[in-house]
Amino acid sequence: MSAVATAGAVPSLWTLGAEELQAPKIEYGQLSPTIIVLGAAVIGIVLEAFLPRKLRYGAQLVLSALGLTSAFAAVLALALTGHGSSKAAVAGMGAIAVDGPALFLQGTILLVGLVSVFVFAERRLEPRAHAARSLVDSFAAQPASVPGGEGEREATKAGWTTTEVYPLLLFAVGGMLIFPAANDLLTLFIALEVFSLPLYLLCALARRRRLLSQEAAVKYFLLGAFSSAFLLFGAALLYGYAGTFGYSGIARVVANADRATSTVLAETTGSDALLLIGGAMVIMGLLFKVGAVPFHMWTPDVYQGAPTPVTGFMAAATKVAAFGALLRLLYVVLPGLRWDWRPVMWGVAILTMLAGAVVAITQTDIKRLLAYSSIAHAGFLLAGVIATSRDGVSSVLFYLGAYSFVTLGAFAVVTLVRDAGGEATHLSKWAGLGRRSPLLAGVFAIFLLAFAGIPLTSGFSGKFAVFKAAAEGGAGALVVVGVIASAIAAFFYIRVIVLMFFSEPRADGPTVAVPSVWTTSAITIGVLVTVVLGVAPQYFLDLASQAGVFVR
Amino acid sequence: MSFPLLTVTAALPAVGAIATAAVPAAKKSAAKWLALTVSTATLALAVAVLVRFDPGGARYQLTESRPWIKDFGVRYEVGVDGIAAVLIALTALLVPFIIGAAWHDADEVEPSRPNRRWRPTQGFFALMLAVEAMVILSFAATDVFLFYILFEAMLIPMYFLIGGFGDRAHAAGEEEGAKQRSYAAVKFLLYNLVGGLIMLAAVVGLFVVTSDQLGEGTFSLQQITEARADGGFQLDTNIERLLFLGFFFAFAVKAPLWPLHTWLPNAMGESTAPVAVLITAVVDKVGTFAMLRFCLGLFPEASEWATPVVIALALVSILYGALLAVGQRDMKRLIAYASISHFGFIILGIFAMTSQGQSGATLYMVFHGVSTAALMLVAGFLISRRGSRLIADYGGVQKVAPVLAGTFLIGGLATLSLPGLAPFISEFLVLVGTFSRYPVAGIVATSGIVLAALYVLLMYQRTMTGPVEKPEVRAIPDLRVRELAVVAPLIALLIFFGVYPKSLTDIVNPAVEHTMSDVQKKDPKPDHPVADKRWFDYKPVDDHAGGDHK
Amino acid sequence: MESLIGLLVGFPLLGAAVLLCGGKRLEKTGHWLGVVLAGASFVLGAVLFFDMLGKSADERALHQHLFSWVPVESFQADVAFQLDQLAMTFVLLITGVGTLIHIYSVGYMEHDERRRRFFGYLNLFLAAMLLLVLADNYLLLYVGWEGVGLASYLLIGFWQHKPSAAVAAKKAFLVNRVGDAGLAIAIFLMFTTFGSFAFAPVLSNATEAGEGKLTAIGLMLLLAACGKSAQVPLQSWLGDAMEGPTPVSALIHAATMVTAGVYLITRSGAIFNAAPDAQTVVVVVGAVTLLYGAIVGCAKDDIKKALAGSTMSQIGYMVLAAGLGPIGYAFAIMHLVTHGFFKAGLFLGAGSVMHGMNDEVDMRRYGGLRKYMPVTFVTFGLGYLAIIGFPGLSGFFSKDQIIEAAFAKGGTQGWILGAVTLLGAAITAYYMTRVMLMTFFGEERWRGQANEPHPHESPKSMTIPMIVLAFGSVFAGGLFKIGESFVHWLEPVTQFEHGHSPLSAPVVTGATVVTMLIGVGAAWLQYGRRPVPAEAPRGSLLTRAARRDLLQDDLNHVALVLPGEYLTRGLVYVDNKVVDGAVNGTAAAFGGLSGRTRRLQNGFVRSYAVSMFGGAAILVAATLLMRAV
Amino acid sequence: MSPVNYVYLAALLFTIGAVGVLIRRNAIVVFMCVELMLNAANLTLVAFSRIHGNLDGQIMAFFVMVVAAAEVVVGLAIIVMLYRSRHSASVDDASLMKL
Repeated sequence: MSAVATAGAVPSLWTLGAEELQAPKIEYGQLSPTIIVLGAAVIGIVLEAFLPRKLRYGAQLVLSALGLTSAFAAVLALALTGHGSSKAAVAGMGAIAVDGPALFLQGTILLVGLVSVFVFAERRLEPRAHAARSLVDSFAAQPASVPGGEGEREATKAGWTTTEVYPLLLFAVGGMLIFPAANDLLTLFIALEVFSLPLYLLCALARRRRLLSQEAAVKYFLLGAFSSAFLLFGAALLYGYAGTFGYSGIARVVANADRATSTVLAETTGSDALLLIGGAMVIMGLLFKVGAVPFHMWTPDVYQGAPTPVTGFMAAATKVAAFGALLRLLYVVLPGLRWDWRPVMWGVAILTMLAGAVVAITQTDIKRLLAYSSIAHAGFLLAGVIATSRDGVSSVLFYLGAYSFVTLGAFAVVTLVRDAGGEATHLSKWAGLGRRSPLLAGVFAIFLLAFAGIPLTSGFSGKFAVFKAAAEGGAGALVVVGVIASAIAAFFYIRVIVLMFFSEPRADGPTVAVPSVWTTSAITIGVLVTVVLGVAPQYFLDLASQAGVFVR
Repeated sequence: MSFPLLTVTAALPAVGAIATAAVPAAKKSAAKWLALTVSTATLALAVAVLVRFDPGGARYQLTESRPWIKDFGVRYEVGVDGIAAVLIALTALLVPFIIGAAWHDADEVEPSRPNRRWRPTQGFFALMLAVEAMVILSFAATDVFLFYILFEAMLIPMYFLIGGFGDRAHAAGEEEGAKQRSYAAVKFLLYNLVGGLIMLAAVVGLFVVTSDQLGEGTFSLQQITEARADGGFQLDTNIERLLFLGFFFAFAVKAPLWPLHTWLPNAMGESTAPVAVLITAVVDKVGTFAMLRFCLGLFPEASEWATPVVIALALVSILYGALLAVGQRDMKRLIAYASISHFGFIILGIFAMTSQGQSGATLYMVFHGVSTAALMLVAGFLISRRGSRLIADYGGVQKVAPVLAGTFLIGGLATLSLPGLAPFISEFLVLVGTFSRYPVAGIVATSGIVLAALYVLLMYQRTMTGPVEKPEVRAIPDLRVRELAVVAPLIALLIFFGVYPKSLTDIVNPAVEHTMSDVQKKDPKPDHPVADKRWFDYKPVDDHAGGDHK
Repeated sequence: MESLIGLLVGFPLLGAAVLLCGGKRLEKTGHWLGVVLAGASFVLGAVLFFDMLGKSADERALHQHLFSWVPVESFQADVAFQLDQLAMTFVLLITGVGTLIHIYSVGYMEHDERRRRFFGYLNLFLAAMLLLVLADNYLLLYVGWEGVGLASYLLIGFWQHKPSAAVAAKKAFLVNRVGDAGLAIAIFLMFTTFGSFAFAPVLSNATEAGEGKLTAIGLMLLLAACGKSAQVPLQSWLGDAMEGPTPVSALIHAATMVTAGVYLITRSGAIFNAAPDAQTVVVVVGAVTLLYGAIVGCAKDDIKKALAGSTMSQIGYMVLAAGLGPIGYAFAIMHLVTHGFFKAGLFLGAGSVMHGMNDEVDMRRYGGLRKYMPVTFVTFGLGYLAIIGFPGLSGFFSKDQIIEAAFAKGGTQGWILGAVTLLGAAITAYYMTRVMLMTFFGEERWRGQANEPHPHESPKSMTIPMIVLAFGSVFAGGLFKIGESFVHWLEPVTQFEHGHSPLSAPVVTGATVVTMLIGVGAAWLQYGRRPVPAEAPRGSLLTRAARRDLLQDDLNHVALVLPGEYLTRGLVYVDNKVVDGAVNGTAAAFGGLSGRTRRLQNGFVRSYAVSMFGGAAILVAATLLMRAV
Repeated sequence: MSPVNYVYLAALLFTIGAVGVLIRRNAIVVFMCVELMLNAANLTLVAFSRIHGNLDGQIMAFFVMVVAAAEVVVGLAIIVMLYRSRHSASVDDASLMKL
């Protein structure tokens, strides 16, 4: 046994005296958004168990909307009472930070969740199940049934729907709320799993093209689990280095503050390998969620296979949460290592921007196209992350807000273009859409232009903010690469616009379903946010810049 | 704050665009009349701008300034100097004629029965007004960012105008035509977007350097110019050059300058003639205008550094455009290449850095707009009659449609800068301005006037003269009243400004002086200046003063 | 009086505007409007002339400043007129001959449905030509300069349905444009040298500038003159220009416009005087052209083209004279005026012949026409005698003095020039006699043709102008010669020096007459004594070359047109394949890269995991490496 | 034996797990390899907990176990679903979406 063991003071769960236990102090007020959402999710499960099938849809819908709205109200209340700035603090025994970035991102995630609920709730698109009168949504009648099998047919006939999606969504949102606020590695890992697991399930729930949906779920799950193993192992190594999971603690050790006081630390920190390897692995876990090259390969497959409302939610909210966590990790835990991770992140950012844009050129499926586009955007966001300045943080926050609504809106539009086989996602089917349905095509064109970063759309404001921050942070070369990637990306956004407006409609082309108020309002919100953030972004830039400071 | 005349001038067509788009499907002609009325009212406002502009007054007038995006250092700042005022007037002037000429252009894509959703006529004219609004505002913008936004945003309506309402007269059939059209539209957009994105990098860079040196990032032209005058703003040479290149690239694409020009023939060839006019006479002017205003105004030293290359490229453009125009078989592409040649002259004039060159370049922008409009619109009328753009499909039109041929000839003569017509003034000023600083360049450019005569007259000869051999040509009717009403005023303007350009030079000259002082350049002095240049200071030549009278 | 100068230009301009924009209503009467306005201009010119005569030589020049035209900093161009003796000479010539030809055209164009437009163009020409000679600065002159080019273009191509006419018109304009470019560059040079390009300041200060500058300016002006006056090497357009209606050939391509080059050189005398090298080039150009034109004139069977060759040759005389400096300017202008009369007369005569011969132009299908068109014969004959320099007629006086001045140039140059001018006189006599004999004498070769013409005399409206011009051809020279009145009239503007010829004046005159007689005799031997074959014989090498304008067009074709075509085609290719190709290639390259990269996305989870694992490894390695570095 | 050796062992396990994910076809086995990786992390945590002499690592290990259990639930559900519709648990068969 080593010297440590013989010291006799090895604390363990068994030797710990009961009198030393202190009751944990939980700041319920500051954690209320998360608690509300998770609570609503639990209630949702309960409802699922006890309510008759007919009532579930309505009840879940009300519950989710209510839960998300009140959580958003809580976030607002916290922000207005200064918890985002002057009263920013770490709550929950050091587990969760309640500060500007956290509140900003939580607010964004909650809004995204709310709008996603709207899209989830759409029941006018699928043809009615003929036996039953009930309307159905885009989710499988009975996910457990074999595709094309007897069970599926019966379930469809009966008009069943999977109302579990709402609690799942709430759980995912709950996890996402914690993720960017997580202030130690343990919480980070738990939050990651809490929002990932429901997403894996949601991916598998498509009503149409179930094989693809299941495949997406499998891929997402396996790769997600794989990456979270990396994250976890990285976390373990960081713990080994610093002896603590807390962000501020690790940061202090990295900054050389505590080493002198502990012989143990002196030993583990003797070599920085633990720190560097651990840090890299944790970052890798986050980059996976972000969809950065070379950890991006799940993105197109999962985006394509997942039910489109889920894709929209995932694309928007996951990105927000993951970038929040990445920002906090890099700005709070590893600022001392800036000179180590910056060059690496440079490479990742450049690769991500270029690869996303280049590969998207030849895509033929609209959902895959948007997936690659999201990869390119991850690259732009990384450029802002690399700025390592307050401006960098706030520009990323702003960009996330802008981007997530464009994405939501775009995927919501995708749900509406349908033919006999469900959504018509193959690009060739979108030919001439502008003739058949100029309004929808126009709206989609606005989203595409926002993706492309054309001025007067939110995409431009965001891109400008990020590039500005990057340039000020001395990453001028990244800006140039970003600009080139934007130019490449413009090519395929325009290709879609050309297809919609200047190609002759095909005889067997899709029809544009007339959506209910739910999807309509989701798209409307998307357009409004896109235009408002494009034309008059100042208020939101202010918000983001006030929210640009992490609590340590 | 006084009446925001400039904002209103730009906003009127924007509002008009929305209103036009909202006209119900069944009321096609109401949409047309609305668009025409709005554009005419805009012209009235633009004239008001010209009238209220005092050439002897401050550099920028009718200014408005309010904060917009504080975080980006962006203000909504507009104001006009002589150059901008004249160009705004040009824009406002041309659009009503373009609309008049395009009266039936959208009819062909109208659905067979009115459709609530698909209303191409409304869309067509709304897009035109939208372009007008953005162009006017971009001329008025004195904030780089505001300008940039409009510079980019105007691509979108332009793009739909090119791709959605192309020229139906296509040799290779409807399907191939549609393909070509969308290729042209995409090419237009991509070229300009790439230019714009590179400029975006430079815009970002400008913000960084201003925030570095002035404490707060700003895009205000006036603020930057003043700061530089005080010595509070000095750019590192390399950075200034990089930024200059970023800006210049975008403008060179838009202008377009060789070798970034290839989008223009496609775009002009595939769009209808009025839209082609909108591209070359109005939208492209934003590029050359921006060179004058932003490249020279923001980066004087880099501009000087780049001058040799820019002048060389401009010369190449002049000759190359002209030679290619000679080689074209398609009328509209020919005019497009001619425009490339003319843009070469404009850029040459700007970078010659002499008063004559820059005044000439400014006038050139205006006059080229009017002359190309005249030529292109008549060509469009002709094409719409015969359904072909190929020069070889015509011959002897003069015989069957003499007025059409006559107006075409006048447009052509203006294009080749015949003295007495407006473009001569501008071309001569550009050449003399260039020559006085760069004699060789001046001489090379002068050879362009011979080539201009060649391509114009060759086209005229092949289309208008000779015996009428083809039955389709025999059936060509002469200009209609509407068409004559569009062309005649343009021709009148060409003649008026050919005779009395002073009405414009008086407005432009002070602005050019300011630009010259921005770049800290003075006109070269003559070698043996004569005391005064006016005849009335001289006695008639004395018969014994001849000198070598032995 | 000054304020009336503008009206000289204004009348015909008004006529052009009204006639061209007026539409069908003017179809019946429009041509008379054209005639009246041309006449008005002439009357006004005459009034101004007599007013001018009443003043002393120093006070004759008049100025009218209309408005400031293009003011940009030091570049100050005005619309202002200067009417001095030189300009006045031209005004009278232009409006006088112009009015006559307007009248002639009334008859000549009677059956043309576009007569109104024809008169509009003629008026436009008058306006531009008057602007050219009245301008007080080079830029305004340039406007007139190109304006006459435009009018010439429109009139040569007047019968647009004939492709040859359209091509000829375009060619004329293009070749002229080359000259115009020279004028433009001359103006640039003046501006950079003097800061001005108005006549008075530039010319009175010309000597201050260096000789090199002045030589450059002079050469550029010469280039301009070559273009407008069809001098070698820019002479090729004039022959083709005969595609235009004959009155046009008479007015523009014989009497007035083509002499503008001589005007330009004379007007810019102060510059040339100080640039002897430029003068030498001018003289050489003149000498070469006078021989060239004469030789070409000998070989042409087309009556108008023969006359066109003659025009070139005669203008060659003028240019040569102008190149001699103050000893020649006045004679150049004098020959210009007399040439205006007789050459216009000859062309009108030719037109009259064609009018009676179903528009036939081939002289080999004429013959013996003197019986059928006596008035034409007489007036044409007088013009003929004048041009060959028959003693006592106009041409004799003016040409003889040029030959004298050429000898007076002195030295070897003088001898060579004198010999050339004498030779030219002989050839002139030869080809003009040839024309005369082939047209009015000999067999009636037109008989028995498929479409036999019925030769007849032309109507009054055509013959009267011919008669008037014949008077001019006979008497103008003598009138000018009396007391050297013409030379004294021009002296204040052009200066005058007496040349000192190595040969005495009577010797030169005698030589001139002798050479002239030799030429006439040679022609008579060839065309008078023997019948003229109706088909052209093959002829000697020189003849064949001369028929093709001494291969000028072939040379242009090989040296300019062909390379130009190849260049154009090549550039079109380059633009499509290289410039555009580079861009499309870039796009395609990205597409290819995209296609290749996306293959990495092969659908297998395990490959994705490999990519992640590899990525993680690289991330870790890179981070460690960063620390190590 | 120094607790550091446990860290080395954990690293070895982690690598074995990762390589297993890369080379095995059966989804269940792939999933088990992921679990192996998680357990390697657990071992690391515990070892470092020992080295540092605090409880954080051990607590974390408990959390990881719980999370792993949850992951198993979700994962198996998905894999079973896959198996039922394809009658194969090979991850290579699930490659409809590519490029």
